[in-house]
Amino acid sequence: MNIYQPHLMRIREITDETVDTRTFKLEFQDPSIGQTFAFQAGQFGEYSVFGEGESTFCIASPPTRSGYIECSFKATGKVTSALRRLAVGDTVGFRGPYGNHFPLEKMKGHSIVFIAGGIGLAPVRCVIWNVLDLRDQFKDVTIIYGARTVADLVYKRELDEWAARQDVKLCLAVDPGGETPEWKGMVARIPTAVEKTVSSAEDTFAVICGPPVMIKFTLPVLEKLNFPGDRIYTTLENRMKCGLGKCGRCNIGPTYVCKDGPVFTAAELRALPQEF
Amino acid sequence: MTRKFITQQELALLVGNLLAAHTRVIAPVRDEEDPRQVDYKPIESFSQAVFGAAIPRRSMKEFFLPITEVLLSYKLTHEGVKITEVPTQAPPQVIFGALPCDAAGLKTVDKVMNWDYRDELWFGRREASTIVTFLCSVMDHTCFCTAVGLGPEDSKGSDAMLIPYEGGYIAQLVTERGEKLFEGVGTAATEIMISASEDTGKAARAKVEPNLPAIPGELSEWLKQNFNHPVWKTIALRCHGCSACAALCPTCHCFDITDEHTSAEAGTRRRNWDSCQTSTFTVHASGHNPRASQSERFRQRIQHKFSVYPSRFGEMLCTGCGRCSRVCPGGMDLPTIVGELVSLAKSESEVSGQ
Amino acid sequence: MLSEDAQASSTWSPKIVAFVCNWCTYTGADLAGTSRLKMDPNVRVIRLPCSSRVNPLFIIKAFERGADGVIVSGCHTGDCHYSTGNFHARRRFAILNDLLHFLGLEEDRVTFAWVSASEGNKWQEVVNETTARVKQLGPATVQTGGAA
Amino acid sequence: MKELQEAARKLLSEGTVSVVLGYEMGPRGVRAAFITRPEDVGKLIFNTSCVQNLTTYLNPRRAQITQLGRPAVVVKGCDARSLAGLIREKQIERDKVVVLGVRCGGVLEDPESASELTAETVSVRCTGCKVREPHLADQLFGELPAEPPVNHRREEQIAALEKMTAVERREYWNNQLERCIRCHACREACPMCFCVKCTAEKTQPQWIDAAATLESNRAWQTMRVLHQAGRCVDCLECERACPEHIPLGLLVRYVAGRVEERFHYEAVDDPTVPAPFGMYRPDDEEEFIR
Repeated sequence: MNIYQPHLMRIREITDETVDTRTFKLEFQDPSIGQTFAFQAGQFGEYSVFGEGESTFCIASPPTRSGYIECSFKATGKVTSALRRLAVGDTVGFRGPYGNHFPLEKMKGHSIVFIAGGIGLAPVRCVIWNVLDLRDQFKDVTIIYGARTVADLVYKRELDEWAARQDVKLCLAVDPGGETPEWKGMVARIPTAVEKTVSSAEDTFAVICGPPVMIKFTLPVLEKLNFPGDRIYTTLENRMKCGLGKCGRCNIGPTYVCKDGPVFTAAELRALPQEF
Repeated sequence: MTRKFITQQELALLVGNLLAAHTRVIAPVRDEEDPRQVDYKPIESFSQAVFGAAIPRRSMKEFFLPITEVLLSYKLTHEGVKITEVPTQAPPQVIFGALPCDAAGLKTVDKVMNWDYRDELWFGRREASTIVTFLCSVMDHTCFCTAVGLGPEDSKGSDAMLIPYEGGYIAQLVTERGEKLFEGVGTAATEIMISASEDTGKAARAKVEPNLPAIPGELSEWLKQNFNHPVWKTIALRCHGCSACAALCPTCHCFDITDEHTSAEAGTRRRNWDSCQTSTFTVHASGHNPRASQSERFRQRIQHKFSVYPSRFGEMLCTGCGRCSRVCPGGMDLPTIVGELVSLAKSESEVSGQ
Repeated sequence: MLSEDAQASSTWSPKIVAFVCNWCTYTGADLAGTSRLKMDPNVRVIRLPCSSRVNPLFIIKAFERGADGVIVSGCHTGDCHYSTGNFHARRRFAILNDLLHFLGLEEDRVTFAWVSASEGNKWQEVVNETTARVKQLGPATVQTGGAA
Repeated sequence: MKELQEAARKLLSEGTVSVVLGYEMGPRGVRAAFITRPEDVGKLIFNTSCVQNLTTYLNPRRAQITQLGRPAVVVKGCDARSLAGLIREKQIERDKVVVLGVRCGGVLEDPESASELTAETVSVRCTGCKVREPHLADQLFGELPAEPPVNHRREEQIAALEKMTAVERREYWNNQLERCIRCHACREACPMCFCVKCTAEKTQPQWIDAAATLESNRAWQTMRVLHQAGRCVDCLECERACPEHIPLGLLVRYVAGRVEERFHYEAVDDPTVPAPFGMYRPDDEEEFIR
C-alpha cells in the first residue's frame, strides 16, 4: 500500500454544531484497522471525499476512546462542501495520524488552562477529553471557550456536560452583541475572559487554539500572568496536501507544520519567521 | 570503481539488446520541429538518441515523479466506494545519456522522498531504473553545477558514467547496478585511458567553474537569519510567478493531490506537479495567504533550495543545471541572484565582524 | 450482462446534451413534446436562463464526460427575453465555432440553433438532424477530439 | 537612448514617478528593468531585442511592484495596445502611469540566436505593424524607423493548417497540447490575464481539471484563447513564456483573424475604442446557426 492510500471509513453519526459546522463520527470499514489504530491528542489526518479530494483537519476525538474518530469541519472549500453533502453510512477516506501531538506526559501532575475560540475548540476538545478521561492524573482543569455569538458555539452538549462537572472550571463567553436574552455566560472577548478567569500561571500549562487574531491578543495576557513561552501550546493550520513532508506546502521557513507541528509552543512560534 | 572501455558499436548493441528485451530505454532525442531542442524520451532504436547535443528541455524527474500520476482509482457503487490501488513496483527502465546534474538531482530528492515516510511510487521507479550519465559537454554560461558541489564529471546519482574516448567511451561503473548493466561488455580500461578520462573531466570542470564560485556553506545560515531582510522586497520584481522554473528544475518536487472524475461514478486521485511560485499554492480555506506576493513566494524558492533543504538534509536543493534561468520569461537569473546573496552575506558578516 | 464496452459497440446510441434557453427553446421543446412530434430520444435538455449563459466550458465539459453531441439553442435574435443576451452570445458562439474548427475538433457534433416557443417543429428537426449526424460520426471519445 | 534615460532621470529626481519600468541588459539578454534611483537610468536601453511587453508588470495585483509607487513604463506601439486594454478594462487609470513611448521598427523573434533584423529573424507579430509610434504615450522617443521586414511565416502556418483535414488538424494540435505541463506560464506572462481568480483554479465546480492530461490541457487552452478573443494584443508573451514551446501564437492569431473578419475589430492603442465582446451588431453573421 502506498503512503497516499487512504483507509475507508463509514460515517456513523453526524452532529450539526452550528449552522455551518458539522461533526462526523467515523469508524473504520475494516474493523481490524480500527482495533490497531492509535494516535495522540493534537495529531491530524487527511480526510477525503472520493471525486472531490482531500482536506486536512485535526482528529477531534480523544485517543482514550477507541473504535472511532471524530472530525469537525466548516464547509468552505470544495472538499468540505462535499463532506457536508454526505449522510450517515457514506464512505470517506482517511489517512493519518500525522504530525506531532500535545505533550500530555509532560502536563501530567499539573493544572491546565484550555482556551479556545470558535471552531478552534476541535483540537482542544481532543485534549480536554483525553485529560478528563485520565482526570485523577491532573490538577485543576479550566476551560475558557468563546465564540462570536451563542449560535457559533460548537460541541454544545459537551459544554453542558463540562459545566455540570465539579472537577472542571468552565468559563463560556461570547463577543459583545453575540449574546441572547437567555445567555448566562460572560459577554467578553477571549483575552478579557482569560484575564478575569485565570489568576495564576503557577504549576499550569495553557493550551490555546482559535483564530489568529484571538491568539495574537491572548498571548500577551498569558505572558502578563507569567506563563512561560514553553508552557503555552497552540496549533498551526497551514494548507497541506500530503501531510507527510513531501509536497512542500506547509513549511514556515525550515519548519514543516505537518511534521514539526501542528502543535507548537508560543516560544517556538515566536522564533519562526512570521509567514503564517 | 571498475572502468571499462566500450566502443560505440558495443554501446549500440547493448541498447539494442535492451530494447529487444522490451526494457524501456530513455535517452535525449532531438525535437523534430525545433532541432535545436532536445528532450529525454523513450526511444525505439539507438539511432534516435543524441548524446552531447544540448541540455534537454526538462530534467528527467518526470520518469520518477510524472507530471501527473494516478495515486488510486475509485468507483462509487451502491454498496459504497471501491478503491483500486496502483502498483508501487515499476517496470525496469534504463536512462542513457542523462546529464550528471540531472542524475544528482534524483539522489538529492531521494532524501525528502524517504523522510520518515517512504514514497513507494518514487522509489519503485528509482529502484527499477539504471542511470547512465555522459560526462557533460553541453554546458553554457548559465551552468553552475560546480558552485553547488557537483560538476560535469561528478557521478553522484549515476549508476555508470560514460566519458568519450577515441571511438568509444570510458565507462565508470559507479554502482552494482551499473556493473550489472555493462556485464560482459567492453574491455578493461588502461591506465592511459583512465588518466585521459580524468583530464576530460578536469577540462569540463574548468568550463563551468568561472560561471559562479562555490556557494559557501554559510549562505544557508545567513538566509535563515535574514528572512526579513529588505533584499527580499525587490528580489522578485521581474518574476511573473509562472512556475516554469519549477517545472524544469531537476530537484523541485512539490506536488498537489486532486481527485478527478472520469465519469459520474468513477475517477482517479492524482498527484500533479505544483510549485511554490504560483499564487494559490498556500492559500488557506479562509482566503488568507501566508505568501501573499511574489516577493514572499520567490523568497520561499531561494530559502527552500539554499537553506531549508541544507539544514534538513545536508545538501542544497539545486544541481546548478541553469534551466530555471534559461526558461525564465522575466529574465530572473538564479546564479546571479545567488551570487548577489552570497556577496551580501559576506559584506554583512564583515561589517558585523568589525 | 454485457460489459459496458460490448453494449456500446452493439447498441450504441448517441448521448446528446442540449443547452437551451428557458424562454424560447425550452418552451418550443415542450411544445414539440405536447404536440407528440416524433423525436430521437437521445437528447438530454439542460435549461438555462438565456443562451448567453452558455459558457464554452459547458460544451467542453459535456464532451469530456461522455456526450457525443451538443445542441445550443435560444431565442431568435431580437426576441431575447433579456433584450440583447443572444446578440452577445452569438458573437461568442461564432468565435467558439471557429476555434473548434481550427483545433480540428468535430464542429459537426455541435449544433447552434435559434428555436422560438412556437417552433416545436423546428426543435424536432434540430434534434433529429443532430442525432442523425452524430450517429453517422460515431461515438465521440476524448482522444478522437469529440471532446469539443 | 540618451533622451529616454534623461527623461527617466527627470521623472525620478523630480519625484513624478517612483519607478521607471524599462529594458536593461541582463545576464541572459534583455529583460525588464525597475529603475528607482536617478543614478541608475544609464541601465535603460531600447533596441530590437526588447521583445517583452512590460505592461504585464502593471497588473494592479502585483503587490511587489505596486509597493514601489507610481510607475512610468516604456512601451512600444504594440505594447501600448495592452496598456489601452488595461485602461479600457479598468485595471489601471491612465493618469496614474507615465507612458514613455518608443518608436519601433520591429523586434527580433529570438534575440538569443540572432541580432540583425531581417525577414527571417523579425518577430512574426511585427509584420504589417500599424502602431510603430504609440499614440498613448506621454513622451515619445527615437526616430521613426523604417517599417519592419515582412515575415509571413505565421500566416502561412495558419493557412497550411486550414488546408488540412479536420483529423490532421486535430492530430497536429493534440501533439502540441499533449506537451502542456499546465504551469500556466502563458497566463502569468500575459498582460491581459489579470483575473483575481482564474477559471483554471476554480474548484466549485471544477471546469478544468488540474492534472495535465490532453483533455484538460485542451480545455485550458480553449478557455484561455476564448477569454483572449478581442482582448489579445498579439504580443506573444504567452508563446515566449511557454517552457514547452507550444505554438500558442498560432491560436491567438487565428482567433484574432476571425475577430477581425467577423467583427471588424483589431487591437488598437486607444482605450476608448470598445472591445468586440462588450458589444454586438444586429447584423452580425450567423451562418453557423441553424
